[in-house]
Amino acid sequence: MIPLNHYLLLSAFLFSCGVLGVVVRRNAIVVFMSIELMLNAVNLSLIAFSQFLGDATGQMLVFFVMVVAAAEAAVGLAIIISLFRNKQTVNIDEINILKW
Amino acid sequence: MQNILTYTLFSPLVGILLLLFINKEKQSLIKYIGIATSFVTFGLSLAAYFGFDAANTQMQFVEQYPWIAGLDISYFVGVDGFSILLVVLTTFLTPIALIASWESITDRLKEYVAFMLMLEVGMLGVFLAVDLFLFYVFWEAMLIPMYFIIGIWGGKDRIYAAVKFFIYTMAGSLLMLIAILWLGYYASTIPGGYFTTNLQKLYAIAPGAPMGIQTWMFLAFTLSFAIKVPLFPLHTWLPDAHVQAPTAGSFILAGVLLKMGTYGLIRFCLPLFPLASFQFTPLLATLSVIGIVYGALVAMVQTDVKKLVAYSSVSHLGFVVLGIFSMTEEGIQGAMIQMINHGLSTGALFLLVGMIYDRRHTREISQFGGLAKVMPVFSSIFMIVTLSSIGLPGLNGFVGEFLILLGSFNSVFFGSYVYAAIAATGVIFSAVYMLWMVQRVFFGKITHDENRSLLDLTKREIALLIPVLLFIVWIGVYPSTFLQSSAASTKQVVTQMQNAKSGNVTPAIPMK
Amino acid sequence: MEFFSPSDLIGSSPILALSAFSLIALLANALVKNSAKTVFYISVVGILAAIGCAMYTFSMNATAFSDMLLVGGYASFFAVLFLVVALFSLCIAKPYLEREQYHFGEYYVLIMLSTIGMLMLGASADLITAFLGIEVMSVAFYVLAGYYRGKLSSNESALKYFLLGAFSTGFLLYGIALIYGTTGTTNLLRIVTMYPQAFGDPVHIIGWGLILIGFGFKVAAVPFHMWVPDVYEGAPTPVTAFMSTGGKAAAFSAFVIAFSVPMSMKDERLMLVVAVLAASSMLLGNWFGLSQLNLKRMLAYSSIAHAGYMLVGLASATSLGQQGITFYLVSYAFTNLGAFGIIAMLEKVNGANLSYEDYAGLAKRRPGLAALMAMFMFSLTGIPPFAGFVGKYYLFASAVHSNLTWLAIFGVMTSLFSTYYYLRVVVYMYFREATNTEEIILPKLTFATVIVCAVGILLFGIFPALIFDLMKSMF
Amino acid sequence: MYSLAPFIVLSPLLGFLINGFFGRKIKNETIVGSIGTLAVASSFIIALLIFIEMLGSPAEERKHIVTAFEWIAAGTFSANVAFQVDQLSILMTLIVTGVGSLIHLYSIGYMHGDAGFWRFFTYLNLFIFAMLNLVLADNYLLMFLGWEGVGLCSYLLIGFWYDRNFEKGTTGDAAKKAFIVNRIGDFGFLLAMFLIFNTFGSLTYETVFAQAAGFSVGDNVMFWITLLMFIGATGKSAQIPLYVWLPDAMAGPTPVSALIHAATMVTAGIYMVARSSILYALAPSTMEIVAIIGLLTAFFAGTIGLVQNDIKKVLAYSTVSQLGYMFLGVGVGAFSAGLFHVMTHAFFKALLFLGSGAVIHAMHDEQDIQKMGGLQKFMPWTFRTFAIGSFAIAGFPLLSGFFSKDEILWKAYTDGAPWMWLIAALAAGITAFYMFRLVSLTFLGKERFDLHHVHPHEAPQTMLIPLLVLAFFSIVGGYVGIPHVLGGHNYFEEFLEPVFAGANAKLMMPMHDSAALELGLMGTSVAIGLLGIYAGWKIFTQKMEIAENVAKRFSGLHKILWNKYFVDEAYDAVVVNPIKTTSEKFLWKIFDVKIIDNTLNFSAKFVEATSNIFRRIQTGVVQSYAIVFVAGILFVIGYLMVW
Amino acid sequence: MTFEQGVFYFLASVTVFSAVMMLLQRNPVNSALYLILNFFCLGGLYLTLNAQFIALVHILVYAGAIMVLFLFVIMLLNLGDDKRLVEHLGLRMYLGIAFSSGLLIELLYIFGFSSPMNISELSPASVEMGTVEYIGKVLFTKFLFPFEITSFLLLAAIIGAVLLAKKKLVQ
Repeated sequence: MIPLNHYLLLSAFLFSCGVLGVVVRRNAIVVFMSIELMLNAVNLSLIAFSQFLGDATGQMLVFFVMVVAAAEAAVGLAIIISLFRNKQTVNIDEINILKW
Repeated sequence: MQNILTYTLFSPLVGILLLLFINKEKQSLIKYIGIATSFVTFGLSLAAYFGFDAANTQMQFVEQYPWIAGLDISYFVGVDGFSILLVVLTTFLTPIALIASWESITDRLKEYVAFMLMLEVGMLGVFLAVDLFLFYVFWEAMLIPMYFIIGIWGGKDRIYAAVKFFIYTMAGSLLMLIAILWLGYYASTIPGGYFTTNLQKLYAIAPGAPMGIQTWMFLAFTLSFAIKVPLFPLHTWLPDAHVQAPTAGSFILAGVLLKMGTYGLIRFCLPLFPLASFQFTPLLATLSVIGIVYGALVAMVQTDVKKLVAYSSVSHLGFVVLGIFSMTEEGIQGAMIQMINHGLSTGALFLLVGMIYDRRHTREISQFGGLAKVMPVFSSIFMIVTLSSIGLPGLNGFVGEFLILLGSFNSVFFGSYVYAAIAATGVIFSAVYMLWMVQRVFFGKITHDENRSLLDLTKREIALLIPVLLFIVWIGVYPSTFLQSSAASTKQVVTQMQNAKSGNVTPAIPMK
Repeated sequence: MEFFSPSDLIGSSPILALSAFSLIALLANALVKNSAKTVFYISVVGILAAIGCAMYTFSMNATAFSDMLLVGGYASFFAVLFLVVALFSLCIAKPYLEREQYHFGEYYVLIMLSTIGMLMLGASADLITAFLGIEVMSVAFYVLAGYYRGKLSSNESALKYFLLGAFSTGFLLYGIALIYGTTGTTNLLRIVTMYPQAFGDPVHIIGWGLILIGFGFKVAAVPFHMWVPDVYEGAPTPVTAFMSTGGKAAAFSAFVIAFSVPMSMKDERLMLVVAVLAASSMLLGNWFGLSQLNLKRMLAYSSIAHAGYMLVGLASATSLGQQGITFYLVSYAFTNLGAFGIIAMLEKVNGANLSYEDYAGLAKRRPGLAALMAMFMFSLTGIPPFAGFVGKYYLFASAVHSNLTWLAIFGVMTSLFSTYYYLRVVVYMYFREATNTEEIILPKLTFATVIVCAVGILLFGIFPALIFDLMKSMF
Repeated sequence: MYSLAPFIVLSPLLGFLINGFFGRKIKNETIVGSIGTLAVASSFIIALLIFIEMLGSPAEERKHIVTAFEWIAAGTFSANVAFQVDQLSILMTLIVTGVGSLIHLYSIGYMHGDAGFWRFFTYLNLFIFAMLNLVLADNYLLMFLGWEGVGLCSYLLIGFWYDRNFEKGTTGDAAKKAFIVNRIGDFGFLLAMFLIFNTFGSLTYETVFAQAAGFSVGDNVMFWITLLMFIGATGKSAQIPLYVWLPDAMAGPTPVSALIHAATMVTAGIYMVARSSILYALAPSTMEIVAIIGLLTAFFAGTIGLVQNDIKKVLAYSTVSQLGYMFLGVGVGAFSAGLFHVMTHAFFKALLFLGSGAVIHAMHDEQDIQKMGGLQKFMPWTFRTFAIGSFAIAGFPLLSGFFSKDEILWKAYTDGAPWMWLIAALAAGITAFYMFRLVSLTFLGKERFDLHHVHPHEAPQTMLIPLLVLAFFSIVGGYVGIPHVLGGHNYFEEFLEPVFAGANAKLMMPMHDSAALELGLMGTSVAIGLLGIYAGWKIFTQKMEIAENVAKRFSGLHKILWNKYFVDEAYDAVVVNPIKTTSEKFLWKIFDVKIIDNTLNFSAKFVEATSNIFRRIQTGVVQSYAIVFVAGILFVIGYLMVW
Repeated sequence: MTFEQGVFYFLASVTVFSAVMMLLQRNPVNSALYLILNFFCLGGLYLTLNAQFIALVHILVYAGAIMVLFLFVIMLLNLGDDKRLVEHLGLRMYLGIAFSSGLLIELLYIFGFSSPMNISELSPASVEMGTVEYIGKVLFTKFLFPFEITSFLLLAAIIGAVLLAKKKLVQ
């Protein structure tokens, strides 16, 4: 048997990887991918919880998270495209006209 | 008579509403409406005054309507011996202020009149409220019109002065807000208690609070009031505000606004937190004594007449605070009468300075000299008001100062003659700075040619000053008219304080 | 097996009504020529219909769709608030967009969709509903922030909002997962019963902490506030107006419901964290607001500070605090909508006319407008008789009640900073001479909306019982 | 008749109001002057009637209190506007209104043609009103009203010619100085009142004195009360250290100097001490201080008078000196002697001042006696009356000054100490010397002015009549107090005896029955006086060079005297300037502006500046936002974890 | 080590590896490919938890749709080997690494010492719960409302995507 903790630890690790990616990567798309990784890490936890508890709510939530991820992907990529059109870059360091 | 206070309080709003429908070009109509409104308010307040039973220490003409039921906040107004005179003073000075601005304010007149009337509502509300929340609402709301009056119609550095005035006052009152909340909360911690801001309920509860709580709440309230008074060393907003404000603004500021601080001390600090009051009496007495001397000394070396008068306010108000914290009947009665006096005398001084400023567009003492020759009436009136301000017996200032000094000399709470003795030197200094100024402005030869053609006071200006002079003499010769209004209330507070001193604190009583 | 019952439909009728109208609007947008105006009117009607539904359900006290939604009381109250805010923001937006030549029907549809998300937030009895509500609202907001496609600042604003928003969603979701894992449910009504059992579990409390972070981001609490100034500045002004009022109110409404669970248990651990967030929000918001030169950005910092005030109410964990937050949200919504409405009216193409200097002498050029703006500034400062004061009073009262006096003192002291920058607007409008003498043309619709807002803050300031009486059945 | 007492006070007030409100409209000087004069004269008449009635009643029925209304009442404190008519107050009233009427009459002539004619009479009437309040009050508070009131009028009248220069400054400077120095004294009076109220619970004479009888001699409280009161007295009556205002007060019109600065106001201090005699009797230490201060003042002011050249200044210093005598008298417990001198001094000093006024008038406002001389020819009546006054003040036997001064000298010897007598007698000699220096330089010898430009003339009738009346009283005024040793009866002392009975009971004077000693001392002092007269006359009419030689030889001393011991300068350097400088340079410009205001402004600026710096952590790069975000998470989770 | 454990640890290590590699790749295309690998492994892990339906949907949606979209956009914007995207090891990087590891340590600490609700085994119900039938039933009863609302989420996303990415807007 694989204990619940192992899933949770794995999920925590993936989540942290995602956070690290968001914080250090300069490419907006990769940042976005890191966020997807975070969401998936949570999904793993949710499903683990759900199956260990024997309650379907967790799986339902995962289902909705996927929808959200899809929606965000569409919107996020659209935003990146529209930005790219005006600025010809997706480097986050250069996207800083709004500050202070 | 049932709702007389509400009518008094909100009657200026009617004027404001009327003004909304007037074209801003119709200047004289706007003036008449403003003045008429303020006279109506004055009349209504007089009705309250004459219906007031001075022997009764209870709040009179009370009206109470629930406002925010959840926190036991109500629209609760009433007058007692401490407030009735200040209410009448407010309504008395407002029309004068409006008339005084007859010619000097032409720009944005409609807004000006509206702000003055708004200010009147705020001031009256402060004196009439018997609910801490209501009090605070008016206390803060009144800042807005004054802020605009200084900021729009003020002098060169008006913005600095207006912002300083606003933020200074805010700083103090925000802490008071916390104290009000604490007090309400404290009421909810006693058996059967609940959150309340009803002053009458709190009078029964707060004195029973433990020392630690009283101390903090007292400090918060007192800080707020001390800024308003203004007590040394929190006074630096005052000279700026006074100098920059337009004449009527300074007039009202000195006449009424500063009284709100001292009124607050009597109304809230003493009866709510007697134990803390005892503890801090030496501190406050010291500060007020320093204020008396300090204000006078700094006034002495001013070169701007208005600034001089402003610093003299610091000195005079120091007397009032000293009187209040002497916690003797003489002292508090003196403080009450001194509040009125200061309102009349200093107010009149500001009016007079304004009149000369209108003619000469300067207030520098060095720009004048020998005015007695060209403006005899002005000079005579100025002289009388000056004498009132320096406390010449027979005029109003003396009655207040004397009673205050007498009270503080005999105060068991001070435990020392030193306070009164040093404060009494203020009597000397006030003569020094006022007479020196009078001498340089009115006596001597005319040194500036611009001054040769100055016109003496107009009939309107004289008419404006006559009522003030009348009261200056009246209070000086027969102060009983005014002393008796506050006598019973004073006695009650003093007795209460003495009981508290002897450890006879009213226990917190459960609320109904 | 029953999918749903009629009472579920009635209970969720505001959401349903708005959904239906948003679909109609979408269709109209596709089918009708010169559709934007039509879509506007359809949206208005839809919002009004939804308001009607919300009022109708106000007296109910139930849940709908297997305890997913709250019905009546709290939910209806907030529904009306969100809808009113949406309506006002539409009224502000229409003339603005017409002037900017960016008038598309999609705008209104997106506003309606985000409002659907808000309605869900205000009615969420389940963390899933709250999560989805946030997402619906946010996705629409991401798009709206980037609505000026051709403008770099708008793009940037959208990207920042989107990236950080999605980032925070991750944490919120993680929190929900942990709560779920330790209680076996996501339904708030059931979590309450499980709470004592899960109390000692560090995973559980961390779950709440992560939810706190997720909501903290949405309400713009320090240190999760960094997006706010940039996004508010970059987004089109009517969108900013809507985000800062509706968005914040919606996030708070769900925040309050969610946190009523640990707070009803007086969980001091969370109370303290919230208090620290509140304190830092008040400090930073007011402190940094001091040196802003752009009015929109200044209001963004002010928005952070106000989030701090409202968190004070949350930290107090009393019903007084909840009432305070609710009232504050109402007053803040009216005040900010009014202020942004004025900014929107005076703004010029390419984000010009947004600095203090541009407001110099406004009182002479447009006395009415200046007076309204001054009212909003005083209300934000918290000066009676405007509504902002009563809200603050309640919030700080709740803090004092919960032994958080230090927080209340901290709050009032930092609000002193804010006095300075709110007053600066007044100073420029009233005490300075105009540098610009161009004639100002005011769109009637926006102006009327601003007046209604002003009347609102005055009315609620003088008669707060109007709101508080409604709350009796809510808390 | 006693019930008419309020009218004594009211009448001048009425005059004040009429002239004050309508004086300017009434162009006619005669009417204005008459109103003013009549207002005071009618007071005099009422007072006289009361006095006559009083003489006709037994001693114990001579005190009456007439209450008008309650003035100030708060708590346990209460003070009425009430008038106490008794021997002491009626005496003072008579002097005030009597001399006052004469001076009013004189002023009609003297002020003729002045633009401020009506104003002058208004002020004079107000002065009389205040002075009457002072002397007739039945409590200290009302006395204080009069006390400050006379100070005010003094201020107004000294500064009457507000646009003229006076010495180094203006008349305004002199006026202000007078008021402020008076206020310093008033400060003492105020504190004394507080202490009295604190001790006795009242400020009413009757209550206070009745209770005071129960105190024992040497009581500490009494010392302080009386000392503080005496500070008040030094201010009003121009004693060391507060005498500095009186010489400057000569900036006012001469009748003012006569009325206020010679006859009435300056005696208020004596009156107060006499009124409070019982309190003083309980405080022997204060009495001693009073006597010594009086003595010193008498001597030093006299020495300054030696070298002055301004006719009014000489008289002024002589006034200070004479007031010193009076304090010496009351200080040694001879209250009635002090008051006796008050009365006689009022006559001859008023006479002298009015006479000098006539001279100044005649010389077209020239006051320097070095530029006069030989006026005897031009204004014989003035000269005669002036000479009478001078003889009287010099203590020439059988003139009024002789009796009163000798009474004081004798009491100083017996109740004080022999050395006191010696100094006082010496001072009397100095007085005689400088008075006759004055007479000689003014009226005798050669004219030292340009006869072509100045045409001295005799004063008009309205001015002469008062001179004559006063001259008459200067001669006979002393006969009411002829001492027993000269076979007299001293009616004066007897009349006042009941007032001082309480004090005398406490004082318990040793009895001296040595008539020989009294006569011997009297003879000595008369001799000193006569020597002074002779020297003054001889040197300054015939041997001018002696004076010059002495001045040259003792040039240092002369300089000190000429500059009045540099007291004014010392006050300026030690008190006035430091206060002014501290106030301006430190309190205002540094403490107020720099410390308080700058602290506040700096905090505001600091917050704004730091805001401006730290807001830059908002770098605009979204990842830095995320980092802050994560830092927040670390805090939240970390905190919740370690709880 | 049982088979189950073997599978789990294998998948877990590949997941960890692919996640780390995704972070380390300079080229976004490579990152995307590692992420797809990661998602496949996650799908496998779901299977070990008896969540067959979710595992399938996961792969379909994420690997099949979302990541393709990502790749598509990367290609569209031609971001392949952009030199400008060279990562710098600045302060931000250090802070980022420090904070993220801090977060990781905190999370590991919590999960390492806590076992939520004291569950040690998969619930027996888990087998049935993984089926389409079960999920469908729950989704259309208890979770009907959120399910329906997701349509609005998608609608908003579609409108947004069109609004933002369309070449030209017609008024």
